[in-house]
Amino acid sequence: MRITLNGADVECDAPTITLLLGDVPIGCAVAVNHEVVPRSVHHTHPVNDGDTVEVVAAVAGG
Amino acid sequence: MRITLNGADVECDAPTITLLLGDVPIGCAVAVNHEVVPRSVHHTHPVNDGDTVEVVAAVAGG
Amino acid sequence: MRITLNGADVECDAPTITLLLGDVPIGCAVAVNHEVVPRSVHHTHPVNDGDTVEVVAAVAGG
Amino acid sequence: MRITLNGADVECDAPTITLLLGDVPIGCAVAVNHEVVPRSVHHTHPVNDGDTVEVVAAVAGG
Amino acid sequence: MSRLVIAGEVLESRLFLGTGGLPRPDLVRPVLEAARPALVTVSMRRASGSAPAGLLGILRDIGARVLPNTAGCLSAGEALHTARLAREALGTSWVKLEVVRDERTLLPDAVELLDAAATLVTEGFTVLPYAPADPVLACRLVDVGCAAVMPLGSPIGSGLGVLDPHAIEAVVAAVDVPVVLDAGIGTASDAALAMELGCAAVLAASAVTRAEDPVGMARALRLAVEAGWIARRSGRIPRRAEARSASPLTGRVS
Amino acid sequence: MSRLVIAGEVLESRLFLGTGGLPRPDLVRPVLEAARPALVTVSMRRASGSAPAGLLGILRDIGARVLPNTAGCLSAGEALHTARLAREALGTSWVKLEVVRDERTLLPDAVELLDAAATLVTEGFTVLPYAPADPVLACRLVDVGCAAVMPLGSPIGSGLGVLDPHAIEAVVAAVDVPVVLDAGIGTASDAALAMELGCAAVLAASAVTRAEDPVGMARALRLAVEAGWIARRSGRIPRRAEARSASPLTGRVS
Amino acid sequence: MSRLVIAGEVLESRLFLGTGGLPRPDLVRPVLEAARPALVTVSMRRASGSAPAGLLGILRDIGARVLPNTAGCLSAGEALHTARLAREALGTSWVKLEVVRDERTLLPDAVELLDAAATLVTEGFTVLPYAPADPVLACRLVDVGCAAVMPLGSPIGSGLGVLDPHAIEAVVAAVDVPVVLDAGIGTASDAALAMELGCAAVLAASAVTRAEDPVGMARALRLAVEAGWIARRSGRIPRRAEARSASPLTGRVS
Amino acid sequence: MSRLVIAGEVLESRLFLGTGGLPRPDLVRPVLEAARPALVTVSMRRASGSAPAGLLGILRDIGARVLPNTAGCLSAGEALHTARLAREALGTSWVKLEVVRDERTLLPDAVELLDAAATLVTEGFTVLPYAPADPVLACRLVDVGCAAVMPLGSPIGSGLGVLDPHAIEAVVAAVDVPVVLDAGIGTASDAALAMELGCAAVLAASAVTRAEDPVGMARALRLAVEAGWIARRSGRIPRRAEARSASPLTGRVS
Repeated sequence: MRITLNGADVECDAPTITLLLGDVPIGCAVAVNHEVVPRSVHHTHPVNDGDTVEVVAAVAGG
Repeated sequence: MRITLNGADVECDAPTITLLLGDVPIGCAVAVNHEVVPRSVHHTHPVNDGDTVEVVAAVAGG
Repeated sequence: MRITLNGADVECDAPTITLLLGDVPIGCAVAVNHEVVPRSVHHTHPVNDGDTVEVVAAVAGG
Repeated sequence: MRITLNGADVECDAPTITLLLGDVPIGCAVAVNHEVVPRSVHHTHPVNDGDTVEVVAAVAGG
Repeated sequence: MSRLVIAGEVLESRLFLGTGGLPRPDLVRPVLEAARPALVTVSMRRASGSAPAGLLGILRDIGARVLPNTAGCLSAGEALHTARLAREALGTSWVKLEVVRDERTLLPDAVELLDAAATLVTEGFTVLPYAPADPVLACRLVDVGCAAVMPLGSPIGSGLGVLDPHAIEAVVAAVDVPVVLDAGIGTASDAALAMELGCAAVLAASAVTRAEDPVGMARALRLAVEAGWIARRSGRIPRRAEARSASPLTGRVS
Repeated sequence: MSRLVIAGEVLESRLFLGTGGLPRPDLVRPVLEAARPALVTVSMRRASGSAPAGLLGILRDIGARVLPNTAGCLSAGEALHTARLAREALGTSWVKLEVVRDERTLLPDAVELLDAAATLVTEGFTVLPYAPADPVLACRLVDVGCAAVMPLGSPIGSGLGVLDPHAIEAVVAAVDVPVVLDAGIGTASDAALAMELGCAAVLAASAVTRAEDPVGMARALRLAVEAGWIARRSGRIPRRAEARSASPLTGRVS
Repeated sequence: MSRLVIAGEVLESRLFLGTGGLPRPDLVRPVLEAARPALVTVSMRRASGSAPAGLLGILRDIGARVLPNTAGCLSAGEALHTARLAREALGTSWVKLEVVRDERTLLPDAVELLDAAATLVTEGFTVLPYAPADPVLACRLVDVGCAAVMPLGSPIGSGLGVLDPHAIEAVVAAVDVPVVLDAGIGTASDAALAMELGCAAVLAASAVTRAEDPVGMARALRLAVEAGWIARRSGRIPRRAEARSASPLTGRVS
Repeated sequence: MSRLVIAGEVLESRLFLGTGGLPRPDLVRPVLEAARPALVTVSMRRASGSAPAGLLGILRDIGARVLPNTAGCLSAGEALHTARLAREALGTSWVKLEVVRDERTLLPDAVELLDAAATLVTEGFTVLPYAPADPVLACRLVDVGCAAVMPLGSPIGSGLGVLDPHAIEAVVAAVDVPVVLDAGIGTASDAALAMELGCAAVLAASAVTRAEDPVGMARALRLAVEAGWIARRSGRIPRRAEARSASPLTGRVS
């Protein structure tokens, strides 16, 4: 299936967020289709064809 | 009947604005119950018991 | 004899500064007739009739 | 003879300022050896060997 | 001076004037004659039954337009009502829109202001809002159809002038409608500065009416507005930390 | 405007102008016509033998007086020599006395200035010294007979305006001769401010000659000087931290 | 210094710091050790897959809280999404709320800001909004539940300091939550001034990270914030136009 | 902080303090302990016969040097006499040289000052003159041998801070001795600013002694001087009219 990962078109077959991204470290968060997905359900939250997945991290800011 | 005219309780029996206020000069305007009443209908616009009538004039401002 | 001491007319008969003023403490200084008199010679420096003697001290300033 | 005219070494044989410079127009002035020479005596004031002659004019300033 | 155009109307002066606060009514005419304002602000107040004072007649005589304000309104609703009364009373759809948070600071309330402006525009008013010196809010006021933006230089009647010239320049840069410096003018140099920052006009009231000599100050502000306007268009020299002589450096007598 | 008097002479304008730095000579006349200055400064420079340019003729035409300066002089001696040459060349005993420490900062040297001023006064000159904005030095310059004092607002040609208004006010308060703001004017509001601080006149040069449109800026400064002068005499409102309405507080529609 | 409390939390310093813009990552730790900020801002950005840099670990070491911002958001919607991601990523419900009109001026958009703030408060966030220096808007932000207000002193990264001290004082007077000066700090005196105006804290980023010596400037700002805070509480002398001697006037030697 | 050296002597602080004007004598010690000044100014006044108050003892305890001033002197002659008395009384050849024109403005008299400074230097004094903020005069004071220059920021006791930062920077650039900001400090940010302009030290008196809490203000000024000094050495960011983000521009969530 194809998803959009951080703005890029990506081919993948991972059925869950954890399988797609591994363990997401502290300081990072994931949203699927513009909804934040809590870390506690990453291992069960499905990834579907056409999904928009964002992974963000805290970086030095102002 | 009793009306409120510019915030004051007033006893009157004028059935229209014109009869209540006379000819309202240029620079003045009248509102009844918080609706502006155009000058052109002052002679027909009724004044009813309990109405709130305001007469305002342009004054030097800032 | 009469001298002027810090602006005031004073009658005195002390022949030297030391006899006039005693030991002048640290932080103070004496001038006679607008000349500074070093502490080391206070005990010998004469006081003459008509002299103008000033005694000044350091005070809190700005 | 040699004179210094406005900072430049110049060979000349004019015996007076007028003969050296002609009629000096309004707005200009002449100094010889750092002394201003009034216009009225330009035709008689001698120019001597070694003199320093300055001619200045009023220009737009600030 | 090239002429100011607001909402398609040509205005013959870049000074707007409020006459509230004059110590004597007979000063109105000479003050207006000295200031020659394009617009003169008025407030709507409860009438004592008699005809309004001769202000409107004087305005007619000197060819100035009346600009009703909504001074004293604390909510969009009050401002709408006042604007509608003013339109009926004065036959003008122009309004200087003021909505303030409280009567002590007289500072504009951005939220109520924007709300009222949007409504008045849909009702056909030409809206000139008294606004914070906030470039983004200015854009929003223009977005809803305001014909000009009137940022404050400093609090009403304070005479503190233009406290943040950078902000006024930013408002001017942000919008493509005329920017009118409103509130805070204290004296002539304040007005000239406002124009140099890019304002299209200046509104003054207390600076004139409460000066010791209102007629003199009216004339001073008229000249200052013109001076600042011309200066802006004349391309001022850049500020430089170092000196630079205007007299020639060469040919000096040694 | 009531007229300025310096050393018993009535001057018809409160703007003095230097024309050094204009990009084209044909701008001199229109600039002077726009500025209408009472005094126009000139510098004395070595002549190339030809007659001086038409500046003096233009001054005669427009009725402005010439005011020679001693720009570029680094000592009292140089300034004395230059002043004497100027008097001979121009038939005026007035001189704008400049003695600077160095050619980079062009800042006045109080010691040499005072020395030169005293000597020139004894020689019958009417001395207008370009001076630090120092009230005490201003008093000393007046003590030795200067006819006016010309404190700098900011460095020559900097366009930084009046950097220390408090100091200019203090100079005005300290002396009983006219105070002329010299140096630093950048634009119209600077000139108006200087007058509001109590100056009797303003001298500008680079602000006009190096503006993009010198004629426009000349006119702007003339208006600004007049505006500031009138404003000063009109008794400006006091500055206050709190707002104060110019619109009536009573009779509001509720 | 007495301690700052925001939303019931005690903060051990009145300096907040952003570390974006540091030339080298190894400067983060010494800068934070020199500044000892109570809060350190971070931005949420797309991750390259690897773990976030050691910033969070350093914050833990030095005992500073992380304060995610919504920098770069152009609408309430974007800001809400970013705030929610930040809460999930960092386990904090505190957010420095930024909604700007455009990326050039980076000026806050009052309307979107107020909208986003209201929503975030209802979702349980502790909202610290970066806002115009507008006292009325500040009241509205507090009305919807913001825990502090963060007016800008001047544009982000400009180093222009506090352009309108009067406005900052007015914001402080208008609200009863802590006011944090955000944006525009250039150097130590700016930070001290902000505190003297009544701010409860100062946020700096570029002033430190883009200084020639970031560690030195971090220390300078820490000291300046403390100096300004103490000065505010010590009751400064009033400003007076006239001089007043600190040395005794009597007993002088004649 | 790297240490200040004047006339070859190392000073352990960049804050100088005058204690005149304190409401109670028992505040002297805690104020000095909070300020930790390198130099403490005293005035010479006619003694009532008793020993001078414990000020000198306190200075000894805290390791601060005494710096006698010539406050109140109206001529070079008076200042010379006062300086000589001070040297005899206190055993120090250092003197803060003040010669003022009048007791109302307390402004320095450049001519008398220069005269007195030259004489005192030849008599072996280390002269620190309180001077106008005039770079040329500063050079002349150094030329005659002054060990530092102490320009005023604003009138003595006015609390107006640094009215002309450009002038102070120019003094710093003009001389190669330490420049000490004297007079006018009102609060912490003023002191920080003075240091950022390049001053080597700041002298305060009324700012501390007449504050509501002199001990608090003493501490605030000490911190502010240190903050300003470090900031100056840390290379502040340039002022820019445009914004510049400290948060990354790339990788934003869309």
